[in-house]
Amino acid sequence: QSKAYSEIIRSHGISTFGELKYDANFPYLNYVNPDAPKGGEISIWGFGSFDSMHPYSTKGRAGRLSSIFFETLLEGTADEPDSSYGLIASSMEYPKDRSEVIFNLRPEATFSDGNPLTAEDVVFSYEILRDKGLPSFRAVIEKEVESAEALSTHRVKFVFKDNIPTRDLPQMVGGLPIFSKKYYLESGADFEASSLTPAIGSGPYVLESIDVGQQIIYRRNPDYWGYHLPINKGRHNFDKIRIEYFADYNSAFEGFKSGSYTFRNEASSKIWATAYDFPSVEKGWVKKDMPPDGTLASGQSFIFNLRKEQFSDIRVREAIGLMFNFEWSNKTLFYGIYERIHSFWENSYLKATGLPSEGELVFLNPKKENLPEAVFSQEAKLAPQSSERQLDRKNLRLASKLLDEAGWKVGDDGIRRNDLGQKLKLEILNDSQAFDRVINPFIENLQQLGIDAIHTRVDNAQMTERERNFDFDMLVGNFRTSLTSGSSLKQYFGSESANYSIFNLSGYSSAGADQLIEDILAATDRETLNDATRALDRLLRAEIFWIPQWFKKNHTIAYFDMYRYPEKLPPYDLGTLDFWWFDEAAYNNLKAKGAF
Amino acid sequence: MKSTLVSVDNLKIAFRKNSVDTIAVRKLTFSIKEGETLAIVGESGSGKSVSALACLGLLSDNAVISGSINWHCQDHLNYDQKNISDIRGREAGIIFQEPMTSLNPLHTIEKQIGEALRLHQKLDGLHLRKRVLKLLERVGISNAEQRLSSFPHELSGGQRQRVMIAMALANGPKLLIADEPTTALDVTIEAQIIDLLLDLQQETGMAMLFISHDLGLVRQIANRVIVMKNGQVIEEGLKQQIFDFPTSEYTRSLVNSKVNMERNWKKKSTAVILETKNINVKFPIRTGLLRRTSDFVHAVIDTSFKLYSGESLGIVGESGSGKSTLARALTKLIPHEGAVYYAGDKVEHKSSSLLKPYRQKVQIVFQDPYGSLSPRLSIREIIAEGPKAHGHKNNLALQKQIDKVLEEVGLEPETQLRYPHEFSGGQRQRVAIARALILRPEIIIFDEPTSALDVTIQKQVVELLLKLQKRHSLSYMFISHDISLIGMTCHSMMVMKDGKIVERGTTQEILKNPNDAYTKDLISAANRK
Amino acid sequence: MTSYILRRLFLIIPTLFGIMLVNFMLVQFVPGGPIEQIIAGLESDASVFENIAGGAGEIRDVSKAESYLGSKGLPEDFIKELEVRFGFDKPPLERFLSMLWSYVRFDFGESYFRSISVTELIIEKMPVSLSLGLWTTLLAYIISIPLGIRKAVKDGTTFDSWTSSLIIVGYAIPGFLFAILLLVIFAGGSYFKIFPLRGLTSPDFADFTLWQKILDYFWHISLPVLASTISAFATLTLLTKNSFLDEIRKQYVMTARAKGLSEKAVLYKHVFRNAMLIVIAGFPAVFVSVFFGSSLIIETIFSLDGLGRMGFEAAIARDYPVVFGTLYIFSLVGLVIGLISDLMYIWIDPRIDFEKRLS
Amino acid sequence: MKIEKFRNQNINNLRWKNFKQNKRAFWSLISFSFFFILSLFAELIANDKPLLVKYQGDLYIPIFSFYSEEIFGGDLKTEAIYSDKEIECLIVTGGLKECWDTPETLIADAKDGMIKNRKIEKGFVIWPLIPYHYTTVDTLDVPAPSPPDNKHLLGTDDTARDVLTRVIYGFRLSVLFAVIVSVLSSVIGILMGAVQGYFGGRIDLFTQRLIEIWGATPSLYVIIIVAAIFRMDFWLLVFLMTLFSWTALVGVVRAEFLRARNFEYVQAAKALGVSPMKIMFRHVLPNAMVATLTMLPFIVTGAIGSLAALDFLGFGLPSSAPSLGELTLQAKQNLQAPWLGITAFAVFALMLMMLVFIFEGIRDAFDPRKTFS
Ligand SMILES: Nc1ncnc2c1ncn2[C@@H]1O[C@H](COP(=O)(O)OP(=O)(O)OP(=O)(O)O)[C@@H](O)[C@H]1O
Ligand SMILES: Nc1ncnc2c1ncn2[C@@H]1O[C@H](COP(=O)(O)OP(=O)(O)OP(=O)(O)O)[C@@H](O)[C@H]1O
Ligand SMILES: [Mg+2]
Ligand SMILES: [Mg+2]
Repeated sequence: QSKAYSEIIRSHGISTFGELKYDANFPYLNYVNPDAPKGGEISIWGFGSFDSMHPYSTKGRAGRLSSIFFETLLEGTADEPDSSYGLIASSMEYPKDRSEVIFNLRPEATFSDGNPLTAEDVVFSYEILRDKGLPSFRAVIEKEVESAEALSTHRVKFVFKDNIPTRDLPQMVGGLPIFSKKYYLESGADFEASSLTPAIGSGPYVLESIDVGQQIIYRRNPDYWGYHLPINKGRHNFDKIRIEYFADYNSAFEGFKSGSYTFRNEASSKIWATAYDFPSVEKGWVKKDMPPDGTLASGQSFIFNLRKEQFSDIRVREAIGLMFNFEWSNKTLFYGIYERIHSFWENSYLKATGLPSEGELVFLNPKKENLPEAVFSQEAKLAPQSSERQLDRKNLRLASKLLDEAGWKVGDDGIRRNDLGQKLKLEILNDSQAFDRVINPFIENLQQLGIDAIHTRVDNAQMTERERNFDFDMLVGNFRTSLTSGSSLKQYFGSESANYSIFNLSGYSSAGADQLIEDILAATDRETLNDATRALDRLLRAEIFWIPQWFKKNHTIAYFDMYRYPEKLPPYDLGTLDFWWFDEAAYNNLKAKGAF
Repeated sequence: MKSTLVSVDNLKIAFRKNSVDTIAVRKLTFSIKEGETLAIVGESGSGKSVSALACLGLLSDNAVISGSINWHCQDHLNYDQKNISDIRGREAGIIFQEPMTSLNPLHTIEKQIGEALRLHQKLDGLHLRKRVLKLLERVGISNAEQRLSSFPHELSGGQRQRVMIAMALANGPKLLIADEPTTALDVTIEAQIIDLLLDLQQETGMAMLFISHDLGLVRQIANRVIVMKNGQVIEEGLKQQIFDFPTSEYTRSLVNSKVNMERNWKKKSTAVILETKNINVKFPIRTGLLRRTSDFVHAVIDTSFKLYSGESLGIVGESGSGKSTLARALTKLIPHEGAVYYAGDKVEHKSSSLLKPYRQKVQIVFQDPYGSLSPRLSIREIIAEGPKAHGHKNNLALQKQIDKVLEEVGLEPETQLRYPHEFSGGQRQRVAIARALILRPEIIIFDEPTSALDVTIQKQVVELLLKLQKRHSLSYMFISHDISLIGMTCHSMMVMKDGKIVERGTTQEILKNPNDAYTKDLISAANRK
Repeated sequence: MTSYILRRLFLIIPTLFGIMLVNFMLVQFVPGGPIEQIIAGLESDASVFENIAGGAGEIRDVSKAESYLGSKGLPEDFIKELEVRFGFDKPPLERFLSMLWSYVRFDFGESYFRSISVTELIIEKMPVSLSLGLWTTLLAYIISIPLGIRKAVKDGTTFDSWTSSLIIVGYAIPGFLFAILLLVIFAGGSYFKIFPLRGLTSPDFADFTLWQKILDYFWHISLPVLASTISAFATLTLLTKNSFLDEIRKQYVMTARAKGLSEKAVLYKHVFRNAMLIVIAGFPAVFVSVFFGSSLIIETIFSLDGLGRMGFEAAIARDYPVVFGTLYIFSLVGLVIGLISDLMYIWIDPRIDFEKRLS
Repeated sequence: MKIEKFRNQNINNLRWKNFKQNKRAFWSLISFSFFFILSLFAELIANDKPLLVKYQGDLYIPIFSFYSEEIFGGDLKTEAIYSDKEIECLIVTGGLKECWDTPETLIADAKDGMIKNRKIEKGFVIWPLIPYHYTTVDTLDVPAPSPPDNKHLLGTDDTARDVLTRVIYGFRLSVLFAVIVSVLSSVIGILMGAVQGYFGGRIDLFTQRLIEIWGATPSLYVIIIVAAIFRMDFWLLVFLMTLFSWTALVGVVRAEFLRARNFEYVQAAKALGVSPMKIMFRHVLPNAMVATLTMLPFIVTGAIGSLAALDFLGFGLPSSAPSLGELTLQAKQNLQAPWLGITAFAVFALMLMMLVFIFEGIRDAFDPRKTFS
């Protein structure tokens, strides 16, 4: 094949649009402490149990961090949205159109058994992931990668398929875990089977011990080949990472209280607000901390199924949305620790605000006839606000008006019906007990509004099945977006996917959105991308096919006061197991006081 | 000077139920010396058994006892548990009035007799077994070896009673309390048992508290006699005195009232109402953990006979000869071979509804009245059950019938709300009779119907039966060890031995010149009494 | 009798067939199958135990999904592939027959979700169930039966009243609350840290001496056993009491007393067997529960990996080989045990038989 | 006459007398019935709709009928939200428009039937004892679950609903459910066990096999299937639970019948020609009731427990339904709110205790040898 290489780019790293924060000679990452002492142990908890140490198979429940052994060619950073720098690869070469990429491997890279890591291993990893990997790997690799080839011992080339956007492909292949070919050939291990013996990897940690279902301990490998790399400076500081498994949240919390493990990322607002008053906290041994979290909110929301007749009218959707009282929920149910989500790109600079900016209008104007008027004339839609009262009268009035206008009239029994006499029905499908208390008040409000609303709890399998068949009115789901949006936008919002993608749960489709997505995919610089994304955000929000829920602006973590982290944390990662370090003196002090 | 074993002073026993006391015994005073036999006779329900039980502290919790009971001059009413159990079994053995319900249904004979020995004599293993065997032989149980592993329900009434006797005698007690010990025994075995008791008395100086309705027997063995009525002592004294010069009216009636009735029977008809052909009953003997059937007990062998309408048929025979079993087969309560014809029709037992008419026509009074009364039903419910089962609805009429039949058998209608266990042995027997009578069947099979009744009541009941027979031309089958009773009441009789009918004929003929050797023995033994 | 036993043994075959058939037909109608489970598992970390273990946050766990390439979509043929893997491409009848054929040979296949045979899986989970079952049962019987007998003897006294109240309270305490209470008070970080929080043994169990091992074992199981026993007393005690009440005043008891037996001997040697037909005849079944006893909640709270959690997970996750394998094994054992307990009846009470009765 | 007196007396009267003698059984029965009957009128005790409303001279009974807000001068056609201050103000003041702005002051002002010296048509609202329904989500000052205070005597649950209200409704629901399920399944179970044990032979052999097959059917799957087809409601759940719980008693009843059918008095009854059914239930059953009577209270509470377990897995009643099981679950999820657990436990313990004592009383009443001195 003759590919017109206009220019071959050689680089130590890569990002979607080419901008890199760190140059080739960076001494270490900005957010790490290069002098962080090594040593000590950090322990966290895992839920349930595990029965496998092989995370790349659909079989078995892999232990937490069991992918820790496997390094990748490239490594991302926590202070840039999408840059990757060479880890196993020292450098990479790619044409400007990114239709292929060559990685130059570091010759010193070795597996933990001492064998060198070569291009052969990279190709082997690619092949095994393609043939036997998790479906996700398989899908992507099969669809997007034409071939992989070892050019020499330390040089490997990936060629991508034609006619697909190549913007992020080099990073994608650079992100594949590298397995040892020798190990798999010699041990004959089945890649698709679950196994408690982890495969050989090249990373800084090796397995120390496992106690099935209860405990995993990873040990820092003193012979790790890559400590000297700038990208590794100040990282991988703990000698040991221990994971304690608990099958029950209460017992897990008790475990933390009694020091069975020492670092805890609190997921429950209730526990965060009410339970951190145990002796170790009072004595100051355990520190409660809320460092800011700069990652994108998850897009968690109640999602309308637009395929249902009764939700085709936006006024109905808006009225229903008015009935969910976030302010009350946050105060009464969540101890006030959440923030409302307004945007699909909440907690980021991609969130649209106010009236459309010049930059956005560039993308919006040409599609005027495909876009609702509100996108231009109104400020970016915000989630409705309620008063403290659970059922907000103002919103109730507003919603009533909207529904009346939409033709859903209240009958003599207080229930709304349309001209055909059909009741306005809404079933919220839910598979999590934790959401009962959120949904039930919502349902109450909906019923007060005259909607025949019910809440149905089902088990996971049934949930999945109904999701796949789009057999629901409304459920809780996530719109996952990213700072550098790619083709997944089509999965979520594209009209093509509306009738089969399980990600486009709402079944949203609009020509305008399709066009905006094309714009995003075609963007060649970040500014364009950002504007196009904001324009899309504005549009999607105006369509009201979701009732956005909430996110947490800060991490809620607690730990025994012997872990330290750099003053300024990077926005995109807390990095506890990555670049935090151990304060030996503090540990000894705690120990002397009897904290453990 | 022989020492006093037990003395009872001014004993009063009442049963408390829902805060109401029913007095069973008043002001009872007696004492028994070593080697002495004290007999208590009296009306059924007069408190004999209750007094005997009180001596050993065996009354139920709701009994209110006052007065004193002294063992070796120690007040035993205030005894603690340990001391009483020292007396029980070792010092004093007791034969309960109702042997059929008194054995533990889940333990083998060997275990039950052996237990007493094991407990008081610390015997074990082979010795124990030998002693048990010996005891069984002494009380006249044949095939003792084979019987060791039998359970109570596999024994006949008489056999059970003998096991009871063996148990009571096992430790050679100083005092034997015998409450109607021979009611289920045929005359020959009864004689054997009495001999045994007398022997023991001779050998060991055993004293006896002997409760019986059989005055002949009392006369034979008692030293002193107490006569009770209505919970009170009517008369007390040496045997001769009581029998020869009774002072009270009641004693006199007791001593003199031989059940002596004229046999002015209605002529028995020639219509056969019940006929059996080759009845055979086999019981499997099961052994081993898996209870495999290793052998059979052939309880009834090829039995054929006819019962005429209006006839009374007596069945006598050795204890364990299959009389009760035959009765059960006739009433279709156990599987059997051979056929039963009622009024010429074969009795089918495919289903309960098919059998129902037959059930109404043929009634049975069981040998063990206690066991045959539902413990959780009141007497009224028990008696009303039959009529109700056969479509009787009218409650008032039924109630009147119940009152009447109770009165007929000598029970006070007020007692009908009581449960079976609140009665005396004789009273229960009468309840069982009443239950059969109220149905007005064509045929009634009585299995030892009067064994627990005193002479006066016996007379009353028998007269009632005869009257009914006359009026309604009923047919009766009497299974009894009381040959004089059979002699008085039955047109004809059968003699059974080892499952077979060895002789059959009119009563007069057989009583006068018995043919079979066993019959001869039986009749001569009966005459001797 | 022998023929009865033979007949019963023979009937196990059609019964087992019936059980498998009914269940197989049933799962044809259960919404959501193993494939949905795999997909759900790929999408998020949510576990089937999430609801039971409680305390999950109000923010759905999407950590896995975020970093996950699969957010770009599942390949269509992946589901086909899974269907082939699980044998769903074949018609149900064929699947059923082949399942039966392998079960007849005691080949239960492998879990859908783990590379482990069903038999091994059961054996792996046995120690926990055995420990819980054994000690709980033992404790329950050792305490309940004498207590029940004593209560029968002292029927209506204050002793009877307060013990009744006590065991009823014990029964009424919701098991999981009690377990958590125990956990928080005796194993947690706020009060007394006397017992371990979870597991059957310490991580360094292998290095212990025998004594240490035994100690360690009991140290670990005391709380779970306590938590699961607390509710077991009530029924057994009251059953014993009431059964005894029925028997204790019967005539044969008087006979036994008349023999001079001590009150205790009367109760335990004579009344016991008569009164406890149901309890004793239940022993074989208890024996099964000792081995296969499982308590989902207790196992979850004390992070024990036993048959309870396995069974629940298999059922919810539609891990049919495990569901059917365990069903087959447990049913088989259950059927045999059923026969044994019937034989117990005869052994206890020789009057019992199973023949048809004339009506 | 004496006999007449006896005649009118019935053994069942005696049994009832006996039952009454057992003080704790008797009082248990009284209190249980009291609570249960009380809970049957839960709607009148705890409701978020007033018992009676007088508005502009007319009387309204909101607990029984639907009234839209417009009737009271509001602007919505949907049901009036009586707990809203604005609505209360409208009712009290006879529909003054100012209510939308300052309801509180107007209500206070209207006490004397005059507002700003202007006569109004004064109305009133009579609330039930507890002004919450079990679904009422309250607006609290503190996060839910909130501890007991004088507004919510037992606190609120994790959805800010009044616990006392939910206990009242939950008691009714759970007891009704449990009693219906237990009675149905005991009747079926006893019947099956009785027939098997009494007749033996082939009937026994085959029914036993059927029960074995049935018993091995995973109820969870059946429930999942049914739940996927129908919407779970009370009666469906009753049906499903009965379907799977009747086997519990069969074994013991069968065993007792196998034994008791050999008893002499059963034979005697047979000889009387009593029908098999009568024998089974008059003679055998009373003597084979130990296990049943002992187990019944536990079956009842067990049914409540199963309801909870189903709630646990999400196959039970909708989570807004007030079941005691749901309360226990919440207690586990909210260890920081002990009033939930304590309430649930107390209700359970009291209920079970009452049931056990009641059944003990029944047992005693039927025990001929039980005497009260
Ligand atoms: N548990 C009891 N409760 C109430 N009354 C009882 C009880 N046991 C016996 N009785 C009554 O006490 C009286 C005496 O009974 P007891 O058994 O001593 O009579 P008995 O003289 O042995 O008569 P029989 O010759 O019929 O055996 C009877 O009237 C009987 O009804
Ligand atoms: N269920 C049984 N199993 C085994 N053997 C039995 C069974 N029932 C009775 N027998 C035996 O059958 C024989 C006949 O018993 P049956 O009860 O008919 O005697 P009987 O003539 O009534 O004696 P008795 O005068 O002592 O009452 C006895 O030897 C007895 O041991
Ligand atoms: Mg007597
Ligand atoms: Mg007999």
